[in-house]
Amino acid sequence: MSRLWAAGIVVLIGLFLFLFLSDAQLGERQQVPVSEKMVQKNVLGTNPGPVIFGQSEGLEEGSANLVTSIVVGYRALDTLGEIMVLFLSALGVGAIAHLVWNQKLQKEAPSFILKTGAGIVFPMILVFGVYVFSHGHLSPGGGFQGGSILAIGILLLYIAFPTFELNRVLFQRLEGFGGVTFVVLGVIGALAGGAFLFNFLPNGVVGQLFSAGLIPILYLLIGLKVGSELGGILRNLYGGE
Amino acid sequence: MNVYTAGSILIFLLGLYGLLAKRDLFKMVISLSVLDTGVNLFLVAVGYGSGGIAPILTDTYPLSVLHFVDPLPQALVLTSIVINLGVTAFALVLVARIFKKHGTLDTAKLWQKMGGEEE
Amino acid sequence: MSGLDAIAIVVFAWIFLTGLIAIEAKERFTSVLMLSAMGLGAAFLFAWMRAPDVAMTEAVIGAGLTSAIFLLVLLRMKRGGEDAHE
Amino acid sequence: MIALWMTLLPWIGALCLLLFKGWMDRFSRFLPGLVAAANVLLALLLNLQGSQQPTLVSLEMGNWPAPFGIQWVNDSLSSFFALVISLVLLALVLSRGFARDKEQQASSDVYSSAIVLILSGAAFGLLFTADLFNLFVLMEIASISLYALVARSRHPTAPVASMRYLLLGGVGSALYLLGIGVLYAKLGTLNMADIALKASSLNPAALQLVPLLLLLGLAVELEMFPFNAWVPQVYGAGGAFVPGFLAGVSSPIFALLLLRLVTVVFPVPQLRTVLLVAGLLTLVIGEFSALASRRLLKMLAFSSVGSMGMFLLLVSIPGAAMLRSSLFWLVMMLLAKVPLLGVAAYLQRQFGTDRFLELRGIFSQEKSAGLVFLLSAASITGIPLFAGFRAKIQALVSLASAQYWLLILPLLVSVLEFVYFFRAIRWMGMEPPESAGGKPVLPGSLEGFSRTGTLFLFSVFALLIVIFGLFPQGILDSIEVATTQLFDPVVYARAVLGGM
Repeated sequence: MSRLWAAGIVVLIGLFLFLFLSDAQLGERQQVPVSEKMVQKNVLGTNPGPVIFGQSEGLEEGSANLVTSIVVGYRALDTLGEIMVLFLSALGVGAIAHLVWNQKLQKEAPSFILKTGAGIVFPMILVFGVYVFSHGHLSPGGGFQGGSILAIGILLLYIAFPTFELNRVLFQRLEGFGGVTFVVLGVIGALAGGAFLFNFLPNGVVGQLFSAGLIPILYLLIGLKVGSELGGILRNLYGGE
Repeated sequence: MNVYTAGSILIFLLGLYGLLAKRDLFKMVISLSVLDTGVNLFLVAVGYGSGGIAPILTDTYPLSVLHFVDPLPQALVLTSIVINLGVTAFALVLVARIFKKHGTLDTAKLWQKMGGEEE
Repeated sequence: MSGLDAIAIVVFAWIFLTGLIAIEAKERFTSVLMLSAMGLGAAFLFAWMRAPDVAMTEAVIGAGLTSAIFLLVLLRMKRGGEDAHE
Repeated sequence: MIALWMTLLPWIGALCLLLFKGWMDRFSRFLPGLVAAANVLLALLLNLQGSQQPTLVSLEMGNWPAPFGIQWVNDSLSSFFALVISLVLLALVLSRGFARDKEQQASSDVYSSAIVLILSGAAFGLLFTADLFNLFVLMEIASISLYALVARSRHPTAPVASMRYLLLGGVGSALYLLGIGVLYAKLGTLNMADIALKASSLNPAALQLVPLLLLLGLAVELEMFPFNAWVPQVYGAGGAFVPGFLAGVSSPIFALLLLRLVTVVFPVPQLRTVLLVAGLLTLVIGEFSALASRRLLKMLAFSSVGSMGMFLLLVSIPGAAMLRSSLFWLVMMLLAKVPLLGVAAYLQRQFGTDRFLELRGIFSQEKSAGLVFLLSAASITGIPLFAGFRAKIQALVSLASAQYWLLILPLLVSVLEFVYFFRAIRWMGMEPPESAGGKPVLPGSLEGFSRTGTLFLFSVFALLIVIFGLFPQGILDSIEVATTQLFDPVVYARAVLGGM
């Protein structure tokens, strides 16, 4: 389709969308959003007062980062589906990549600066990645971000050290371990608290490192799984059996 | 319809334009990425509409009664970005396989070659 | 149209421009670079809209990993002989 | 909790395949079959549990009540279809197991078995979920596994077909997300029952835009007109498992989601007119392209598009009678499609082609495949005393009772259907085979146990068609219960929101 035709159709769709969206007055809400109760951590109605950082204890949901409380607390099943999507993508890439490439991506030997620089930077990336997914319930970040940071660290190793070879089976085992433990914890929640992915550990004080019960553990597992998955994808792209 | 929702719809339309106008598969995967960024911006813009502070309890903003931005769309977008990564990574390996097998990424030639195969 | 929104408009223009170049660029390498620049703009805008979690995800995944995967596949395809530009 | 296990069991199986890689590799070929059998048992258990206490069971994830957490609801509709779909999946997984060629190394088998497991888990999740965003995530899981399975098949056009499907699916899910954005901006909730209660407070513009965007999101999997450009190539290149899955599992599940969307969540007149137009277009284009196609799998692909078009037509008219006939239509089409596509994939596997010219007189060599094809084609075209006949008559009658002019096109189309199915049978059955000695079987095709196994599976379906043709009472009753429950959304809303 020529550029003119495509632009014409897109302008038409755009007009249609803008017309309807401006009529729909996205600004003013018709109803109080569901997240209002989630912010006050009062979904079960057990916490009438406001949540105070560093003081309120034993709430229904303990993480200070409200987005994490939704991603791994209130809507944890989405995250399980989310992990399955990345798992599928790693499987799909793994299944096809060996049909496309069979030897490693040769390139000139890395320069001296790259090698020493990578040696210095990689531990920092590792520490930062582990920090991000272990503090998922306190500061912005979490399993997905931390795992991706680790995967970028692995890519740096691939670029800087030609002889570097990821242990493929170990990383796939890590992936499987992260996923199975996540589901097993969910099932334990079902047995202990009556519903899948129920947070059966005590929630502690909002804002401390060891608070929010199951959520930091779930985010650790997600970080592990996402890191090994994306590492696997990068390994497949880099090639080499 | 504030600046943020209007802008994100524009980027969504740009991605749609790329998918319709381009014949090269590689460019279509890039347009798909642009399209998804537009949708993610729209989702967060919907939650942000009312102004407010980042939805994280910290010692500087300790009280939950403060005026927080709506965290739920952000949780949805977090999932959506990672799904788009999964789809893009798979699409790119598929593009590489098509390129190795057929030597070209031009959809006109590919559909026609598939058409030939069909009849 | 407060002053704050003006900054958002500039960043939206940046994202739109880099997106357009990414789609229309002749050389595939430039379009991947532009895509990564667009990811950066989107990450800034997420942070601007008070969504730090999403900004971090977009920066690491949108700008970082997606461009890395694009470049790796591009290098792989380059090694595989000349391809027909449309 | 049983409904959840139908999704968790396959997912845990896939994860364990990775966790115990190396030790479990030899076992990976049988795991999908085992899990599919376990799912059939779970579905039976679900139906038993459903028959004792008929109220809807709402499963709250993490003990969070209705509009806040994610809810899965199994009413009689979803438990009935869970049983039907688990049986279809069992047949498809077993036929995939038979079609596996010997020289495929074990490692690539682990990948495709894991993908099939995750896909079947997501399929059951889509039946039960009552949350729009959870529906989006499960839809993405199902789509990506289908892209991967199509891309892995050995057919020469497979990668390009998978790429086309991926691009269309990507646009569809982006539109769906836009719909969720607008919906959440206005109503602040994602739970279907909660939306049903609050939908009336939407202003007219949003009330038209949101269902349209959500419908466009589902349109790709529903094989609806503008979004079904991928169908012929993906069916043609799909291999043993994918075409059967698309026609027998994926489109019925998304058809049910559309039913829930139209009857429970957004009973909006404008949505129905869009469905009417899209249904007519899909029906006509599907059937006419089927008439024109020279290949068996392509013809069956377009006939599946045509039957989905008919379903969209039935759903576009409100009323309990329409609901009952659309459900019955769905079940009958599903039962007839799976053996048809099974036989077509089997023939393509054995003789390396599905062009009619090269398959002339093949049924003289493959008698049982021919019989299965004949029975299922008879059911689809609506020949009396076969299962499809009653469904077609009921559909046409309810269409005519709604608006008489609606009858003209479907009637014409069913005549067309009759023409192209029996033209195919004439070509493949009655004509003399190409060469006297019959068509040479390709090396590496099925023989012995796996050949008889595949044919046995699809003859079971053909037998079911005959049985349900004579005694359809069993299916009619369960559809009756499902319709009454689905028809008034208040029951659904009260069960999910717990009498809020």
